[in-house]
Amino acid sequence: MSLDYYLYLSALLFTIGAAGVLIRRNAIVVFMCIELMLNASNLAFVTFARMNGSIDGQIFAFFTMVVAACEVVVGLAIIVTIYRSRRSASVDDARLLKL
Amino acid sequence: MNWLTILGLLPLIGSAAVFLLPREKEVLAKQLALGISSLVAVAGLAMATSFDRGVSGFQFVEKYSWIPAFGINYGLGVDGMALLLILLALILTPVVILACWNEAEGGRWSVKTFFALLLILETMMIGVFAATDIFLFYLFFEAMLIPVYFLIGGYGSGERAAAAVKFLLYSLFGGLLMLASIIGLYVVSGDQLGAATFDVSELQKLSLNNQTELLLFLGFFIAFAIKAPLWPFHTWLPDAAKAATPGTSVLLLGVLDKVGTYGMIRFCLSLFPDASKQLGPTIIVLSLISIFYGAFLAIWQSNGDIKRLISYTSISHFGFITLGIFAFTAQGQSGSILYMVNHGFSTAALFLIAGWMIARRNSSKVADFGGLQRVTPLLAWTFFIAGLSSLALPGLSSFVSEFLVLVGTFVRYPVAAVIGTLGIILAALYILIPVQRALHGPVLPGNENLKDLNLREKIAIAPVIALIIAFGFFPQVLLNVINPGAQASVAALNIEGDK
Amino acid sequence: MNLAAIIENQTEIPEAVLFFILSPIMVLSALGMLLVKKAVHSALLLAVIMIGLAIFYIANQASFLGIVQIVVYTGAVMMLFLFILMLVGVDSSDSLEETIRGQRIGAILGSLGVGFLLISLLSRADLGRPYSGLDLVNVEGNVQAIANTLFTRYVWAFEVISALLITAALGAMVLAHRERLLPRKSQRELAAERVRQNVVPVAGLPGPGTYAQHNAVDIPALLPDGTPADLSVSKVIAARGELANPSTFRMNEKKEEGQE
Amino acid sequence: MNVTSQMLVFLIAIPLFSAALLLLGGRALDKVGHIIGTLASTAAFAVGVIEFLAMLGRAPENRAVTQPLFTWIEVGNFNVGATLLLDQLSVCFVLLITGVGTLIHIYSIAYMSHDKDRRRFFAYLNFFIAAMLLLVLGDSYLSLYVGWEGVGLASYLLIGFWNQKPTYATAAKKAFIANRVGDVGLSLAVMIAFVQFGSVSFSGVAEGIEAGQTSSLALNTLGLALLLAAVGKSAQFPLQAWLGDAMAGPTPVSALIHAATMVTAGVYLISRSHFVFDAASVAQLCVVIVGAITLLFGAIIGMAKDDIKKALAASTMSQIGYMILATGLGPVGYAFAMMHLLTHGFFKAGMFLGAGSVMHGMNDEVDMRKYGGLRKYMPITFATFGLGYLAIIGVPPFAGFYSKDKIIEIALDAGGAKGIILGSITLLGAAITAFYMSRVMLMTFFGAKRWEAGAHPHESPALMTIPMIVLAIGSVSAGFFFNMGDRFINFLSPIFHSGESGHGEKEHLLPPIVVSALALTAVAIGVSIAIAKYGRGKAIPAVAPSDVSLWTKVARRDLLQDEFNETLFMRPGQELTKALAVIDEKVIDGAVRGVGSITLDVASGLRKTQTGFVRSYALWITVGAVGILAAIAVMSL
Repeated sequence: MSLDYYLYLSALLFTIGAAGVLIRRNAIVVFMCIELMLNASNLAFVTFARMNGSIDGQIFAFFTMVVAACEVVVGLAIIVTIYRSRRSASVDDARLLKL
Repeated sequence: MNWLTILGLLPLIGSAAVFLLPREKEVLAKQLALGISSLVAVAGLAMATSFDRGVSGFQFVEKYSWIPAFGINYGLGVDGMALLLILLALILTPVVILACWNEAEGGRWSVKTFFALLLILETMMIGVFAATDIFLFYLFFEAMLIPVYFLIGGYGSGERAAAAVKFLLYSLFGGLLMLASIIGLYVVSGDQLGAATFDVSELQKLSLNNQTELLLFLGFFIAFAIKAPLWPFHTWLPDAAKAATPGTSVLLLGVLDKVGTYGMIRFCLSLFPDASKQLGPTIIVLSLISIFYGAFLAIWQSNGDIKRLISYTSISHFGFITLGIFAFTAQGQSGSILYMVNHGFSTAALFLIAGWMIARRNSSKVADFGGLQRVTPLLAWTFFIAGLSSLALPGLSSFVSEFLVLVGTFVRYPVAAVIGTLGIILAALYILIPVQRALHGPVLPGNENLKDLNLREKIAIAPVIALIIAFGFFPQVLLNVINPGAQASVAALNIEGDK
Repeated sequence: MNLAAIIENQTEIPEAVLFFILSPIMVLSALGMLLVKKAVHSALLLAVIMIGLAIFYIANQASFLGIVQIVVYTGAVMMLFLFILMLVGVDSSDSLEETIRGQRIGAILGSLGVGFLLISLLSRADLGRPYSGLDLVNVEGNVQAIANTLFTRYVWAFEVISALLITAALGAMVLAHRERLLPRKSQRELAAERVRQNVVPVAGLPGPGTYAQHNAVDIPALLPDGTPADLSVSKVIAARGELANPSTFRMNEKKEEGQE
Repeated sequence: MNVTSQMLVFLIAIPLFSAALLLLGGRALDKVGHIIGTLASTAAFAVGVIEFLAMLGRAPENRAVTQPLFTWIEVGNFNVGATLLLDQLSVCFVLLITGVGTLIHIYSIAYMSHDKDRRRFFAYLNFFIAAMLLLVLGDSYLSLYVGWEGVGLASYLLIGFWNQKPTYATAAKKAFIANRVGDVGLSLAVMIAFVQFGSVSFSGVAEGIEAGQTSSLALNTLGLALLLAAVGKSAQFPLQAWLGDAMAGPTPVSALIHAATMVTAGVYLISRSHFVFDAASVAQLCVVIVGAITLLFGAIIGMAKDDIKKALAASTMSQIGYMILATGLGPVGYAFAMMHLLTHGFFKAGMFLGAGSVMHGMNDEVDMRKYGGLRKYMPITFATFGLGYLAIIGVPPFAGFYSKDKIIEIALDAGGAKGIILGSITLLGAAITAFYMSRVMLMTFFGAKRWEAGAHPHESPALMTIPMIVLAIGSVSAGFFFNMGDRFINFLSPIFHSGESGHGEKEHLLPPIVVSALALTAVAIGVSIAIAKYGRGKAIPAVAPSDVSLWTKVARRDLLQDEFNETLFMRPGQELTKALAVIDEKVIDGAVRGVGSITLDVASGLRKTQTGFVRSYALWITVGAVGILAAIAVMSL
C-alpha cells in the first residue's frame, strides 16, 4: 500500500468535516466537525513527516493539537454563554451579524 | 540647520498642544493656534531670506535614509516655486485662523479640534511642497486629505458630509492612479539604475519607452488634474467649497489645489518630458475649456450661490495656470507659478470676505445681498478689490501672472492665446455681475443693520489686500525667485526651435 | 522485522491490512456524524474516528502523538464535549431539515469540489525522491526526537503556544463567569425563602417509585391518590421519553375489590 | 538726464497718493476731501506746466524725456520696465488732462456740494487723473495697458457713483465690459508686439518696424488689434453702445472722462502707434472706415435725443469719429486729429459743464423738452455754452472751425474715390452736427418755457461758472492759437514725421478756401433746418411725439445698437450659460454620481449574500477554497 493512501483518507475526512460544518446546525456538532477537520490535517502532517523523514511534521501536528484544544475551550465557553442567554445551541439562531 | 523639518514640525507640535487643552478653553486654543501659526510664518520668512535666488536647484536640502529596503528617503528641499508656495501656506494659515475665529462653533466636534486640524494641515502643506522623494510626496499628498476631510465634514454647512466624501473619493481616485505610476517608476528605476529609488532627481535620469511614459504620465496627470482641478475633473470643487467653512475653502483653493499644478511642473514635466510634449496640445485644449467653462458657470452662479461662484472662477483661473505650464515657455511657466501665488491671495480674500458676508446675512445667495456698499462700505471695498484682482485688473497682482501666461502661450500657440484672452471679457462679467447684485443697488430688506468689518477682520484681511496690490506693481520680487527654476524646467524640455 | 518499513514507497502488508480495515470504519463514522440526529451519537462516532487516527499515528511512527491523541483528544476534549452537551441539554437534538435556501446543495457541491480537488492534487503531487521513513530520526525513540526538535528549533513557538493555552483557559473562565448581582445568600436565608415560597417542597423532592422488579429511577412514585408524581423523576429522563408507566406496577384494584 | 525728467513720477504720484488718502482717510476727511483733491490735481497741472516749459526750452529733437522707475516684469527675454516717457504727444495730453481736470475739480466742489459722498467722488476723480496720466506717460504698451484699464476702472466707479440706482450700476458695468472687449485687442497687440519685435515698448516696436523685421500680415494684425482697443475705449463703432448709458454718472464725470479725456485715449493709442499704421495699409483703411461710420452714427443718434447729456454724448462719439478718421489718413492726419482732440476737449467739456449747470438749476432735469427760454435765467451758462456751440459746429474763428476744417480738407485729399467719399461724409457730418447742436441750443435756451412745476432756474455759483468761462475762452481761441503759423503741427512733427511730407505743398483736390466754403455752407444748411424746425414760434411738445418716422424711432433707440448686442451676444451667451449649467449638473457631475449609484446598486445586490447565517458565510469560504484549489490545479496542469 502506498503511503499516499493516508493522505487520501485525510482529504476524505477533511471534506466530510467541512460538509458537516456547512450542514449541521447544532453548534456543538459543528465544533466536532471542525475538530474532525483539524484531526484530518494532523494525519496529513504525520504522514508527510514520515514521507520526508523529518520530525517537523509531527511537531506541527502537536502544535495543531494545542491550538485545537485552546479553540475547543474557548469555543465551548462561547457556546455555553450563548446558550445561557438564548436558550438555543443552533448556529442559525445567532445571527446578529445582520440586523 | 534643518529648516524645513523644523518648519514642518512646529505646527504639528502646536496642534498636539492645542488638542491637549481642555475642551472648555476655546479662546486659549484659538490664541495658541494663532500664535503658533504666526511663529511658523515668521520662521518661514526668516528662512526665505537665506534662499539663494540665483540658482535653479533644490535648497535647504535634507536627506536621510528612511526605509532603505525600498530605497525610500526622507528627502526635503525647495526650489523657488516650492518656497513661494510654502510661504503662501504659511501666510494664509494665520490669516485663516484669525479670520475664522468663530467658524468652528457649528461643528460636530469641539472648537479646539478645528484649530488643531488646521495646524496639522499646515504641516502637510509644508511637507507636500518640500518633499523631494516621490514616495514622501505621495504620503503627504494623501495624508493631506485627512484633515481636510474632517474640516469639511465636521465643520462645514449644508450637505457637508456628502461634500466631504465626494472630495475624498475624487482625491483618492486620483491618488491611487498616481500611486500606480509611482510604483511603475520605481520598478523601471530598479531595472535601469540598478537600485530602485523614489528620488525625483534620480528618476529624471530614466529613459522610458513611449508607451510606458504615456501611461505613467497619465497616472500623475489625472491625479493632478483632479487636484487642480481641470475640466472635466472639477465637479467636486464647487460642492466642497460650498460646504466647507470659508477658512477651509481658502486653504483648499488657495493652497491645496496648487499641489495639482505644482505637481504638473515638478513631476509631469520633469519626469516625462516627451509625454508632456506629446500631450501638451491636448492639455492646452482642456485648459481652454476650463477657462471658458468655469467662467460661464461662474456667470450662471452670479445669480446663485456666492461660494460656488468663487469656486467656478477658480476653475477658470486654474485653466490659465495649466495653459501656462503646458505652453513650455519661460514666460508661461513663470507666469503660472506666479499665478499660483497670486490666485492664492485673491481667492483667499474673496472667500474670507464672502464668508463674512454669509455669516452676517445668514445666506449665501447673491440675490439676498444688495446695497452692501451703503451699509458696510469697508466690506464692500475689500470684496471689490479682491474681485478686481480675480478679473486680473492691471495694477493688481493677478494681472501680471495672467498676462505672462498669455504671452508665454502666444509665443508657442498663438490661437490658444487669442482664445484664452477672450476669457478676460467673461472674467469681467462673472465679477461685475455679482458685485452689482450684492454691493450696488438699493439696500435690500434684511441688510439694513449689517455690521461692517470689525478690528479682527480688518487685521486679517489687510495683509492679503496689501499683498494683492503690492505684487501688482512689484511682481519682480517673486519673479526673481521663480525665474531660475522655471527657465531650467523649460530648458530641460529641450524643445526644438527654441533658442 | 520493522513493521513500519517502507520499500519503494510501499508499506509492509500488515500496515496495509490495518489501514484497509480501519479506514472504512472511520469514513463511515464520519459520515454517520453528519447524519445522526443526536449530538451525543455524533460525539461517540467522533471518538471512534479519533481512536482510529491515534492508531494510524502510531503506525506512522508517531507513537508520542498517537498516545497524546488518545489522552488529550479522546480523553480530555471529548469529555469536555460531553460535559457541554450535558449542560446545553441532550434534548436539543437537531432537526436535519434545512432552513437556508440552497445551503445543503451548496454544501454538498462545495465539499465534493474540495474533496475532489484535494485528492486529485494529492494524487498528482510528487516528492521527487523515495519516501524515507522515520527510522533514522527515531533512533533514540520518538519522544526523544520530538523533544530534541521542540525544545531547540521550535522553543519560541512552544513558548508562544503555551501562552496561548493559558490565555485560552483564562478566556474560558471569563466567558463562563457570571457577575454576581446580589450578595450571596446565606443558608439561613435560603431556607427561609424556601419555606416562604413553597414552590419546591420544603421537605425535598419525592424519591422515585421503588418497585422490586425494576430499577425505579425512571418510574415516578405514586401519590396517595394513585396518580404518578412528576416531581419524583429526573426531567432529563422525562425529556428523553424514557419514562416508564407506573400504572404497570399498580396494585390490581379489581383484585382488591374482589377480596372485599 | 535732468531735473524735470525726475519729476515725471510726481505727475502720477500726487493724484494717486491723494486718491489713496481720501479713500483710506474715511469720514474724518469729509470736510476737506474736495480741497485735497483739487489741490492734488492743481499740483499735477503745475508739474505738467513746468515739464512743458522745460520741453519748450529744449531743441525739438531732444524734447522727449524718460524716467525709468524700476523693473516691472522680467522673465527670460520678456522685459518690461516701469518707465515714464514724456514727449510732444504726451505733453499735450498731460496738459489737457491736468488742466481740464483741475477745472472740473473746481466745478465739482460746487456741483457735488450736496452729496454726502463728495470725498469719495474726489478720490475717484484723482484716481482717474493718475490713471490717465499713466496711460499717456507709459513708455510701453504694457504700461499703457495699466493706465488703460485704470481709467476704465475709474470710469466704472464714476458712472456707478450713484450705484444705489440699479440702472446706473448697470450702465457702469456695461461700460466696463465694452471696454474689456477693447482690452482684448490691446492685450493681443502687446503679445504680437512681443513675439514680432521682442519688445513691447513704443521705441522697440518702432525700431523693429523700421528694421523691417516683420511681415505685413503681422503688422496689419497688430494694427487691427490696436484698433479694437481704440474702438472699445473711444466708443467707436461697433463698441459704441456704452457711451450713452455712461451719462448716468455725475455731469462733471461726463465732461472730464466721457468727453475730454478718456474717450480720446483711442485716438492717442492710434497716434502713438503711427509707426504701425503707417506700415499697415489694411489696418489704416479700417481705421478710416470705423471713423467714418461712427461719425455719421453718432451724428444720427444726436439728432433724435431729447436727453441733453445723451445728445452731447452722441456728439462726442461723432467728433471722435472725426479724429479717428483723421488718424487713419496718414502722417498729416495725426496732428490734425490731435488738434481736434484738444479743441474738442475744450468746447465739449465746456458744453457738458454748461449742461450740468442747466441741470443744477432745473432740479436735475435732463429732458430738453422740459427746458426752453433759459437764456434769460442763466446768462453765463448761455454765453459759455453758446461759444462752445459755435466752436463745435465750426464757425470761424472759433476753435472747431480750424480743427474740423482741416480734417475735411485732408479727407478730401485722401485721393480718388476714397477722398470723395470721405470728404462727402465729413461734410455731411458737419451739416448734421450743425443741425443737432442748434437743436440743443434752441430747445434749451430759446423758445417758450416748458418747465416742470417747481423748477426755479437760476445761475450757478461762481465755482461752477469760472471753469465754464475758462473753457469757453479756450473754445474761442484755441483753434486760432494752434493754427497760427502751423505751430501745433510743427510742434508735433518730430513725433509723426509729418514735416517732411510737406503739408503745404501737396496737391489738393479742392483749394482750401473752397473746402472752407463748402463746410460753412453745410453748417449753414444744418443750422437753417434746425431753426426752421425748432426756431421762433415753433411749438415743441413737452413729451416726445410718437407718430414719427421709422428713422426717428430707430435713431431714438440708438440705431438699435443695444438690440444688436442683445441678439448677437447676450441672448446666445445666456443660452450657452444655461446649457453649460445643465451639462455640468447632468452630464459631468451626473457621470460622477452615476458611478456612485452604480456602485451602490452593485453593493445592494451583493448585500443579499450577507444573510447573517454563519453557515452561509462558511459556504462562501468553501467556495473560495474551491476556487483557490482549482486555480492551483489549473496552474499545475
